[in-house]
Amino acid sequence: MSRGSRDRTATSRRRASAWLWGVIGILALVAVWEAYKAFGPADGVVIGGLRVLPRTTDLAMPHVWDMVTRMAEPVTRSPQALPLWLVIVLAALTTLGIAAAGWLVGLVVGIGLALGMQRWKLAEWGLLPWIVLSQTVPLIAFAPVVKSWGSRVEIGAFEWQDWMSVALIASYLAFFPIAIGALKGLQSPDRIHTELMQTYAAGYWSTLTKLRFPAAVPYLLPALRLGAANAVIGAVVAEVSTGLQGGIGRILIQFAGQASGDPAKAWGPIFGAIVLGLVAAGSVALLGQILKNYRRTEEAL
Amino acid sequence: MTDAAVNAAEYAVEVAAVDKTFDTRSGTVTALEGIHLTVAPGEFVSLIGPSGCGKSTLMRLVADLDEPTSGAIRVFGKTAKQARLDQEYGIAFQQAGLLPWRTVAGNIALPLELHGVASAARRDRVAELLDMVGLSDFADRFPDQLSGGMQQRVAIARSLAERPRLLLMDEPFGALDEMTREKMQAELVRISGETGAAVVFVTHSIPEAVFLSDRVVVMSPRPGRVAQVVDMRLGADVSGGARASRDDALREERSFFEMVTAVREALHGAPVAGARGVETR
Amino acid sequence: MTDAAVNAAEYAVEVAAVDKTFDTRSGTVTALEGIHLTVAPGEFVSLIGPSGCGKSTLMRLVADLDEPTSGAIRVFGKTAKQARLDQEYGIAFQQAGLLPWRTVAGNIALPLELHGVASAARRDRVAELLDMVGLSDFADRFPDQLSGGMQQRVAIARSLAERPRLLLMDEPFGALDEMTREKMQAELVRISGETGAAVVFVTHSIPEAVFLSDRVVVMSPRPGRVAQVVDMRLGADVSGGARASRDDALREERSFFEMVTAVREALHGAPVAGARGVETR
Amino acid sequence: MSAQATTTAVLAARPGASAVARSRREVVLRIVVPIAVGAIVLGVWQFLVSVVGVSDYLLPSPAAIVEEFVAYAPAIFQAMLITGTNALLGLIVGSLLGIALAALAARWRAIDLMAAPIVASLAVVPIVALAPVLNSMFGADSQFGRQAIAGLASFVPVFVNTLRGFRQTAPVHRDLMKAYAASGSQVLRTLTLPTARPFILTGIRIASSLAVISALVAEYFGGPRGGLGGLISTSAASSAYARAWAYVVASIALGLLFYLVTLALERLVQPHRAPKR
Amino acid sequence: ADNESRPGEGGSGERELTPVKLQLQWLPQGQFAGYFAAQDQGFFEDEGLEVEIIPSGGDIVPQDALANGDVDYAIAWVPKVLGSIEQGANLTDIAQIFQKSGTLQMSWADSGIESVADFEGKKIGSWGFGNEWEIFAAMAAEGLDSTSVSIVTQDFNMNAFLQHDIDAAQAMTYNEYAQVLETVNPDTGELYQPEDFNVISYEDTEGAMLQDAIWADTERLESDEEYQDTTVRFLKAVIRGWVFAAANPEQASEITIAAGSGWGPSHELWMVNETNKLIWPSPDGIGIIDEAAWDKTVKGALSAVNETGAHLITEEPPSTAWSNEWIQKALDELKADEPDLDVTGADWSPIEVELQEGGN
Ligand SMILES: Nc1ncnc2c1ncn2[C@@H]1O[C@H](COP(=O)(O)OP(=O)(O)OP(=O)(O)O)[C@@H](O)[C@H]1O
Ligand SMILES: Nc1ncnc2c1ncn2[C@@H]1O[C@H](COP(=O)(O)OP(=O)(O)OP(=O)(O)O)[C@@H](O)[C@H]1O
Ligand SMILES: Cc1ncc(C[n+]2csc(CCO)c2C)c(N)n1
Ligand SMILES: [Mg+2]
Ligand SMILES: [Mg+2]
Repeated sequence: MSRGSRDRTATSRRRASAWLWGVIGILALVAVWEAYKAFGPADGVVIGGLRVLPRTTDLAMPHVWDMVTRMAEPVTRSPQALPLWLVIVLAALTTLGIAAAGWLVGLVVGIGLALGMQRWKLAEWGLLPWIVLSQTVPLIAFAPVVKSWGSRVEIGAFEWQDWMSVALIASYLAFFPIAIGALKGLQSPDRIHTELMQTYAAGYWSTLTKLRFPAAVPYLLPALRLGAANAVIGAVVAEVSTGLQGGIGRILIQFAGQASGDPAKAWGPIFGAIVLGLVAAGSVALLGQILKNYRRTEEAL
Repeated sequence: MTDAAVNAAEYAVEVAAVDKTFDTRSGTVTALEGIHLTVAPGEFVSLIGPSGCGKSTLMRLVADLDEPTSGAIRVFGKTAKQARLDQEYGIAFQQAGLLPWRTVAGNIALPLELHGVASAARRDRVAELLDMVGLSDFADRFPDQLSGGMQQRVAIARSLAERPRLLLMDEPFGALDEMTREKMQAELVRISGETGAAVVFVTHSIPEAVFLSDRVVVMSPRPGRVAQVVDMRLGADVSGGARASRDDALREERSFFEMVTAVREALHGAPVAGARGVETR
Repeated sequence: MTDAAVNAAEYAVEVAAVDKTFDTRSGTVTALEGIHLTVAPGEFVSLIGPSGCGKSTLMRLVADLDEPTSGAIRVFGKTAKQARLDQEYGIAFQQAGLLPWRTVAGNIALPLELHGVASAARRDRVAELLDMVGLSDFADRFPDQLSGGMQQRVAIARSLAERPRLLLMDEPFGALDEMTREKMQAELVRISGETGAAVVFVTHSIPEAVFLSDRVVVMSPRPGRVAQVVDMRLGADVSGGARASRDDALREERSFFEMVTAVREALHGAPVAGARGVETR
Repeated sequence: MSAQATTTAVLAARPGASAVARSRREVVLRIVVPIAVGAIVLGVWQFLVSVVGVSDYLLPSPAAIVEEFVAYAPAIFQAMLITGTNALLGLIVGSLLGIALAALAARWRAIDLMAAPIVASLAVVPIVALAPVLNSMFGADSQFGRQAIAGLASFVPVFVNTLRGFRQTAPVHRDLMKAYAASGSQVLRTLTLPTARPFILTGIRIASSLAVISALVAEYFGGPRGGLGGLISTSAASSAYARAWAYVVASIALGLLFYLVTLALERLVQPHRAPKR
Repeated sequence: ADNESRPGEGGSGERELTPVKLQLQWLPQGQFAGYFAAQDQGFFEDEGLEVEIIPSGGDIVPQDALANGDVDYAIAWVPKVLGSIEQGANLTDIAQIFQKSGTLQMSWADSGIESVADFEGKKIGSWGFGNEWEIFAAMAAEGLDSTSVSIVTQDFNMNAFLQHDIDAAQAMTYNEYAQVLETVNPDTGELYQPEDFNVISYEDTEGAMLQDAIWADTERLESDEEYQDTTVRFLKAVIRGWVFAAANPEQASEITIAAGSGWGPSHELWMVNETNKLIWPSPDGIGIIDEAAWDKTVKGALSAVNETGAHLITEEPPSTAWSNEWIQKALDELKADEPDLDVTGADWSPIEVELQEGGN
């Protein structure tokens, strides 16, 4: 028991030091930014016609404190305007919801594909190259098509909403790591374990539930985390692409459009998008905590 | 398979004229050739032989994890496949092969769960088995919290879960250090005595084979054949057939060393000459 | 370290009053306590003991891969560190530890390369070593194309590359099957005879220790101490000290079984009683 | 029949066939099956457009795309060259930075911990967010912004994999090096780098397609025209969808090319692959 | 004409509204103030319509959304739609809201770029997305090949221009031009002034092309009587919306902000005011297509070739590409209903808007 508590204090001490160093890392980045801004040439460092270090004007590199204080100020001079940070948080929450839906679709599709490919070698050979290739198609190329086709879907009381197009596009990025990770995971059981199931005369489904899925967890979790980050990226891009209102993608281009007169403002949604991605990936890490008994061999991976 | 089949039911395992070849990139490998072997109910038979002689292959054929190229295998009078479907045997491998995400109890319960044993009955049986292998206090631990010997005991408990009349064990103690191994051997002797199951046991260790078995089947290298079957005549009452009481004292007895020598010589094919073997794979 | 130090140069290894403790998350583990041990030049000493008794730790201290908590270790009269820097020993571990991206020859050449031996000399020495371990035909193979026994022979060749006066071997045959193991033992006997190096050999196998050693050091479980040192008195000429000729016939000799029994009893702490050990970690 | 048995059954096909024939069959299948799948999809697509009559305006047919591809081949290759160069430069510089920083992080835990939040952020930041500010920082008139984005996108997987690779040295190998009294640079050369090599290469392979897609998407957000991304959007904006898809096909080909080249690099740098784990 | 036939006219509230979708070509902003005003002031509802105004994002092409049947009407620039029509879209310009081109090409006062002829060899900014055709058409009129300049894609702000990455940047009078004037000149510490720049207005060049127009589905216009009816009602409400915006720019700007524009009040008001300048006066009535301006647009579109050698269009658009029939009908009906309504902007005059730093 004392061993357990000692373990815990040791881990919490380690965690605290990790956080501390992380903060130091960010502060170091801030320091580098400001130092370069203070001492770097206004037009950046140009070598052989190539600008290898950025310009240091306020337009190109706003002061970090300007970015921070800008967050606290209202978005516009309009009397009803909310503070910038609140606008970003609200937009981020919208996007998070859409990304979550995209992630779920990606999860279902990814696992479905992985199951098929695990079950039939021919399916693996036939599909896997295309799945890999699918990710080289720029999202933006088909975002309008998805929106257009989606708006045609109307089944009974169900009517396709624009946010669903965005979620669907997000799922296009999310499914990929999930399919690959799940396939690897489902194929991961050692021969000794598959043969054990065979000696128990266990069928496909019991082998799946008792062996393959549990064994896949250590592969699946990082895949799901990547999938979550991808879902957020996909949702943001799709928002920009299809012009969906309310999300972070929308304010991202809106504020980018105002960056000439208000350079610090444009950074707000960038930080919002990063925090959003981290939150999404972090939530999956939480899932990993729940499944920790399935990750007992993870060190070995 | 003419009149042998008539009496097949008498045997726990009957291997008749079995050949097994594998197709590999570099040609066909004959792993087993003309194997004849019977194991009586309750009998403890060890397979010993150099690496690659086909011990595991033979065991896998009996377990219906693979099919013979020719010849027939019957387990309690049934085909190997039927025996597998009927769960006539329990099996344990060199690695314990526990599922790392299941507790000790969960691992032992696995076959029971798969075969729909009700949860109360399952709990009782698991408790019984845990007691048998002396791990009652470890029911809720996970495999990675156990030593190698303990893991192997869990695997053995698991193989016994459904009270099989036949136990197949492929080098189950291969990964253990010698002291733990001796302890495990003693336990296996006790357990197999208690359950009365026939055991087919693959090992590389001559003392282990001698200590455990009623008969030791010595196999020759590729193509694997049965080179010799050595009956163990051990202990105080050296009366052929019946198993002598096997305890640690036996290991220091003269008859033990004699049997070790007998198996050694069978293995080397002749009274041993000085060897400088250049191994070829 | 008073007058022992004066004569230290006489010994290949001298371990004086060594303790070793590890700080772990769950507190301090005493791995070794009050170890005294000397190994004469050319002597073959085996360390045997239950798992976790500190054999590997002791070996690592001698190799200066770790430092004693207290006490002193001298190798050919130098500090362990100096001896390491001077490459006074060769070392082999339980896993062969070959670099998978180097050929057999490349692996054997590694220490020579690191120590700046010219490439021609290196080639000659590697050829010599390959011949010694019987792998001349395999010089250009990669480790994964070799059997476990062959890999281990490569590791041994590597440990001999710089003609060390001391060989440290931590269960080098642990992963091999018994027949290969016996072959490797015979080779090690030959090689160590040819090179005249002192050997410190860790093993779990009593017959292995008996077959190979001049002396067997039996260690007790945690905290690791030297429980007993058994002199091997083997073979036709049972004259203490000098190493008897060790060939395969020895394994069937009476004196061999006696020594096995002696080590067994030293290991179990007493003449063996029937055991039903419930293992606790 | 259990799953395992089915899988092996598919693999084993006819039990009589020799292993040589079987493995040759496998190689052939691995090439033929994906091509067949692609052909079927294209066939259905063409069928939908030309027979069922989904309007060509909505969904250009494969034939129309090929036609445009041929008609605009010189412009397409020019665009591939521009985007490909950006992706390549980004990939090279991003990979080198990733390897270098990973080496530092492997050596000093503090650097690892300090880099952690920054790398995690880079891994989740959408390109659309960074492109405009990078264009402002580095100038919209040069390709540098796109190269920087391709570099950032490549950096993350290379860094993560390399760091993992640097941590893979087996204890037995480290002990061996210590026993040989090997110097730091000797250990790096003979042990750490070779151990990390497959991991580094995996990182680069993942990065290769990311670099292409990032360089391409970055073109949507300003900078010199002429790359694939800009032309896809321009074509789509004038409803020339067949032409837009011709550029998309080119971008897929470019991604594939990068992937295959890195794969070949792996074979080249690592002719002998130890079996995994 | 027969308003009485419409169910529930008189605002009883329980009538069936006809659903209509309108696709904009960009985010909500003052450029579209008239539509938002019509929505806010209930003009659509008065006409028995329930209009959903759909903003666009980077890659949504309004005319494609219309051609695909996703929406009922779309706002888009004429040259872009001409391209789509040649690709197979079947669309009709039913109201030319903007009478003038609002595109500028701005350069620094000391750059020496004072006309399109000076573009040669320069880095010319454009947003792409079809906004580049005016440049190419103007250049073609000056005998300049599109490859004689290097085209740089502008993103959503004017930083590239302000940092001299491009020599002449594309700017809309109502948006980007203001953005520049909302930026602090680091040399003076004050906002940039109009004198700091040379401004070329495409309206003054041969490249001028018609911009925001309302587009409808040609086939439905021909065959679907309900759609015809809806079209007229829709146009009437739109006209009233723009008339409202002309008379009440402050209010229109507030309505637009409420509709989701992210701009600050000063910028929004500027945008409404400048948009009004592009619409009014409309001597024939708002939305009437001036055939001369149309022909000029077509001529420019035919002459424009981009740097890959692609043409915007290669042949004259079909006669169905535009029609004054519907807007005329709407104007006539309005005249009958509300004789006082100023649909020509005869009395309209712009206001003075003071820009604030940052556009907020
Ligand atoms: N699936 C297979 N494909 C091809 N060859 C195989 C296969 N399984 C076994 N073999 C070959 O058959 C022979 C017998 O193998 P087997 O594993 O039965 O030997 P073993 O006696 O168990 O050896 P060990 O003591 O090393 O476990 C070997 O030569 C082996 O290479
Ligand atoms: N680095 C370490 N940190 C903490 N404890 C250690 C460390 N190395 C060894 N120990 C502990 O010291 C004791 C001796 O370990 P050692 O590996 O020397 O045993 P061994 O005799 O070699 O065992 P085996 O036969 O299993 O190899 C063990 O209890 C082990 O847990
Ligand atoms: C993706 C994208 N498309 C178009 C434009 C430029 N643009 C053309 S019309 C219009 C509305 C007036 O501001 C604007 C902004 C852009 N900047 N970004
Ligand atoms: Mg085997
Ligand atoms: Mg050890």
